[in-house]
Amino acid sequence: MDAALARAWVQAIAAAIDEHTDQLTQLDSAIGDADHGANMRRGFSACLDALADTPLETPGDVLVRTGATLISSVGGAAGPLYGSAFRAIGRALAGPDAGAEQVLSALTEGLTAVKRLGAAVPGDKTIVDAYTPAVAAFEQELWEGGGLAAAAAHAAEAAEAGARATTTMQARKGRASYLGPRSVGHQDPGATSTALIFRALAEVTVR
Amino acid sequence: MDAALARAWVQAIAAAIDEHTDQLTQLDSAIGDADHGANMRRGFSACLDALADTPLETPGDVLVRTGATLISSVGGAAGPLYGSAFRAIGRALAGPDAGAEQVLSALTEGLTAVKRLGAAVPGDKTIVDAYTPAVAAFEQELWEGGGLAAAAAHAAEAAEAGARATTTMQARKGRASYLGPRSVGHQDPGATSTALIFRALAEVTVR
Amino acid sequence: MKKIINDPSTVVDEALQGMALAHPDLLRVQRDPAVIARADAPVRGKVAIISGGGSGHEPMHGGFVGAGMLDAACPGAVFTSPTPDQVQAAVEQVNGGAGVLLVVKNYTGDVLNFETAAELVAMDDVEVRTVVIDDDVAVKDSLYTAGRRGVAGTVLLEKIVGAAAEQGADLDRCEALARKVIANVRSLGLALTACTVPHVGQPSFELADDEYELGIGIHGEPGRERRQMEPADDLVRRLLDPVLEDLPFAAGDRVLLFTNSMGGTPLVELYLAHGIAEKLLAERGIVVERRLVGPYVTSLEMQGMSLTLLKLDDELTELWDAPVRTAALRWGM
Amino acid sequence: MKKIINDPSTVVDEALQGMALAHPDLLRVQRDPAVIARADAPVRGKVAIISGGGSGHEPMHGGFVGAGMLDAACPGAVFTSPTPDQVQAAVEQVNGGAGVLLVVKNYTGDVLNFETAAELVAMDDVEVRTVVIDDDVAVKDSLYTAGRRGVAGTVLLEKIVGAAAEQGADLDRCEALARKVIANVRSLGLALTACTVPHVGQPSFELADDEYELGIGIHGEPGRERRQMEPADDLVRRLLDPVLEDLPFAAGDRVLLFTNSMGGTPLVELYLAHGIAEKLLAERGIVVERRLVGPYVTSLEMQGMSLTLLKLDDELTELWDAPVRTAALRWGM
Ligand SMILES: Nc1ncnc2c1ncn2[C@@H]1O[C@H](COP(=O)(O)OP(=O)(O)O)[C@@H](O)[C@H]1O
Ligand SMILES: Nc1ncnc2c1ncn2[C@@H]1O[C@H](COP(=O)(O)OP(=O)(O)O)[C@@H](O)[C@H]1O
Ligand SMILES: [Mg+2]
Ligand SMILES: [Mg+2]
Ligand SMILES: [Mg+2]
Ligand SMILES: [Mg+2]
Repeated sequence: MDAALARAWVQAIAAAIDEHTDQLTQLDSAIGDADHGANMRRGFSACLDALADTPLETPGDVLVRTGATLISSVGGAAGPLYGSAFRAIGRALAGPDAGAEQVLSALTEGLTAVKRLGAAVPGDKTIVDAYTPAVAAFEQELWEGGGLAAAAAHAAEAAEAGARATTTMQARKGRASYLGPRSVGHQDPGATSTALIFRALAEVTVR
Repeated sequence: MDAALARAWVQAIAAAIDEHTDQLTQLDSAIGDADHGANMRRGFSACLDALADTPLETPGDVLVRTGATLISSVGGAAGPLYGSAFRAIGRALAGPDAGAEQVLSALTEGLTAVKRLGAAVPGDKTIVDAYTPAVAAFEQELWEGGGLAAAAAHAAEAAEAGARATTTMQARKGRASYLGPRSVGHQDPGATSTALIFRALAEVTVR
Repeated sequence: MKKIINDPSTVVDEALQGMALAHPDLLRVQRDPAVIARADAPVRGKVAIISGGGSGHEPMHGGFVGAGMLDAACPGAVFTSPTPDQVQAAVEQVNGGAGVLLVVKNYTGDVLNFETAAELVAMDDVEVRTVVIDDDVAVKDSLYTAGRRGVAGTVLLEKIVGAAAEQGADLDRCEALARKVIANVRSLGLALTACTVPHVGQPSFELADDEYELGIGIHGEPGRERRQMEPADDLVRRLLDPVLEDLPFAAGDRVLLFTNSMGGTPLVELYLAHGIAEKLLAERGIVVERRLVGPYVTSLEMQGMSLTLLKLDDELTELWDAPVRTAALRWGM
Repeated sequence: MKKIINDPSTVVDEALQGMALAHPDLLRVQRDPAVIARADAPVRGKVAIISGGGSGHEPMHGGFVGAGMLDAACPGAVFTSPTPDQVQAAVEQVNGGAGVLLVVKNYTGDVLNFETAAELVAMDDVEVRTVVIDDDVAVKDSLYTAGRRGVAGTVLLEKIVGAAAEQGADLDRCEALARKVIANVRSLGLALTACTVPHVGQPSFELADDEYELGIGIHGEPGRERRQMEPADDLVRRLLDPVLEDLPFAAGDRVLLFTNSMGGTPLVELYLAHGIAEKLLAERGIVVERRLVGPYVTSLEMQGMSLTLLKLDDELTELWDAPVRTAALRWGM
């Protein structure tokens, strides 16, 4: 992954969020406060502006910048969580072009950042429930000899499955936890946006 | 008309208002502030209590008491208008038993009181539009030789026709006047309650 | 209808009890006939300022009872003017011997009931004057109608005249000041939703999802005109322009701008609208020197707003700034 | 959706402009990043009290900025916590050199953003402490959840700690006082109607005409339980009992009773409910020494209410009574 690919990834995320804003809003209406769509759209459109500003030389520069922009523009739970994740991913991609293994460890750093900040574990009905299987699938595909594109494709599928699987969970973190048992039966908005982020990665790596 | 008949009249009004509270409310919703039903019910139920209290010897006592109670319990435009009307009617019925002619002049005094206080003329879409034809019909029936019951029956019919005729009028007095042309097409609530009052008189005089 | 009530017929009485419990330092509440009086009434030697009207407009008028504003308020049933008995009882409670000014909003019912009360009170040798406020430009005045309505401008009148009375102004000056405010204040309101009177149980009118009513009063009555919903910039302009034209207000005028919520409109929208009004006034060279923003003259849960402009001079400005201590307006003490 | 707005994405910014224009004597508003600061900030030598949270709860927090309460408020997007940049900017504007206390309501987003800000600010050698309020008894606390929410009790905390800071209390005392309030305050709310977030355009949940939600938060989220509508006496009991049991509050306790409207509930209903709560407390021998009644912590136009009880002692009572001068709470000055 080079700076151009990292940039393409962020642009693809922004496009995907734009397309799915209403879906994220609806999901957050059901078990949260109906702002996840607007939050993510505000954040990634700010990222597009931030990336347009300056030439960024490494994928790390692009993604650290993305993370910092998310932190300063999103607010809510998603802002610091995704912001920290992208900053961690970016910090792990210092060179001009990262191989698939390095992308794996960067994504893992991102997950670690989310978990450290939010203290969620799998099953809590959060971002973590899409992010964890995505990283696992990514890793497995590399083990099985696949390249970046194949790994990203598997990660996207796993993230989507992970997001769907949150439907039957009872939330234990974030706003949905206030609903207790009433949170069951609705897909988690954050897990859903995580799946969009991995799907965007799969799309741009295949080009 | 003796004290018992006056009392029966007020009781009959109270019963009629009770039965038509919702209708008066609906009419006042359309062109006013939706309180005429509740105002009239509160007033006449207070009258029932006030009349139950003490023995009243003349029809005038009963009706002056009724008027004073309306003034102190109704509020709104209807309180002072009907209150003054009943006080004026009562003051004109000082003796123990009034004949039909005397009732006519008492009713006329009541109308004068309403007009003096409210400054409405026929066609303004108010109480006056039911009250005026009622008194005229009462008078005409007496001229034609009818007694109290017949006069009251004609007055009730004329009041009802007068109330219906307010539908096509544009209000120039009271709250409905704020609507300007939008007040056209709705029957006036005060004219409607006036019709109930005359219908109640017709009912009790026939017994 | 969903409301936090027990029974439509006891709403006002129960609310008065709650109000008395909420403000023991400010208010004394009498229940039958209903009167809200300032805790330290009667204030000897002070002109007593009394107002009243239907309930459902809270905080008006009970929330304006206290030092520097009203001596007493007479709350009628919801949207129904009070009875003369209430006004008489209020006078008895707060008359400090320097005369009484009755502040009446121009509605047939209010005027008739207060007039009747004034006659009764005068018989008791209390000097009583009545002023009738009619600031609503939605209603065209004419000899042949009930005239304009009294709406949100009433708060400004009560504050200013209340301050003067507190400072020792006599009945003549209080009355003159009230008339000066009435001559210089204009309002106009709009509704996005209707309100529901408790004993009616249904909204007082129906508005489609893309409609609003322009020129509404404060009793849930429909307005003069139903219009297609518009952006805030246009809504504010529709309120402001007729207000400006009416007095008229002109470039160089100093004004108090009062942006009032009808009850159900959130503050975030109200501040937004206020900002637009300030900018439009600035464009016209009208100088906003004082402002009031909030739900002060409401129609139950109605969503909507009104704009009120009062032309200021030094006298009015100083009285507006004077200390006031009531449940709803308080500063300087 | 009908709202007095121009565009959902500019609502907060436009409202801030209006707020700045409405209160030039009290507030100074910065737009990007958005900060509402008291007009005379920084106050040298005073601990700065800063709060913030999503918009849509007005007057909280911007309406509480001023002498004797908050030095600054950071308004996020509607129902979205502010970003660390806003908090950092607020600190820059109001830090008077005696340290900064961040008052945070317990939500994942608020906590994370304020924590991030606190780290950034500490790097600039500003002494900063954070307190997290979680007064909502609707949510059961546990190690494995996000914990209780911060709701209406926040106002009481901000008033009391703000008064101490104004009187010269140091950062330790301000923090200790905040923790004392947090330990002694409990709240519970209910909704009769949902609210509509501007950029969503639809009510955040649907309630039938005979239903209400018990245990709602302040972000339009559904509550813990949907119930059949009941008379006010029962509604108030459903709010009060869990609050009393939780601390618990017992006979002989002195309390501040805060009856809060969620925005769309008219004052007449709110006073009625307040009266019921006072009577229930009196029956239990709990002494209501102070009260606050009104729409202070709202959810846009939501109809509903919350009850908050704070156990008082002489220290808290005195600080509650101390002068305050903000857009929404004002007395003694
Ligand atoms: N502690 C946490 N760890 C990981 N993800 C979390 C946590 N808390 C919340 N989330 C995620 O954040 C999402 C909500 O984000 P958003 O709606 O933008 O913020 P907020 O909840 O503050 O309104 C949830 O759907 C959930 O996936
Ligand atoms: N000036 C007036 N003269 C005669 N009747 C009037 C006048 N003003 C109003 N009314 C009558 O009063 C009725 C309304 O009474 P009500 O609803 O009880 O009082 P309010 O208008 O104060 O709410 C109107 O329908 C009308 O018939
Ligand atoms: Mg959310
Ligand atoms: Mg009426
Ligand atoms: Mg009325
Ligand atoms: Mg949020």
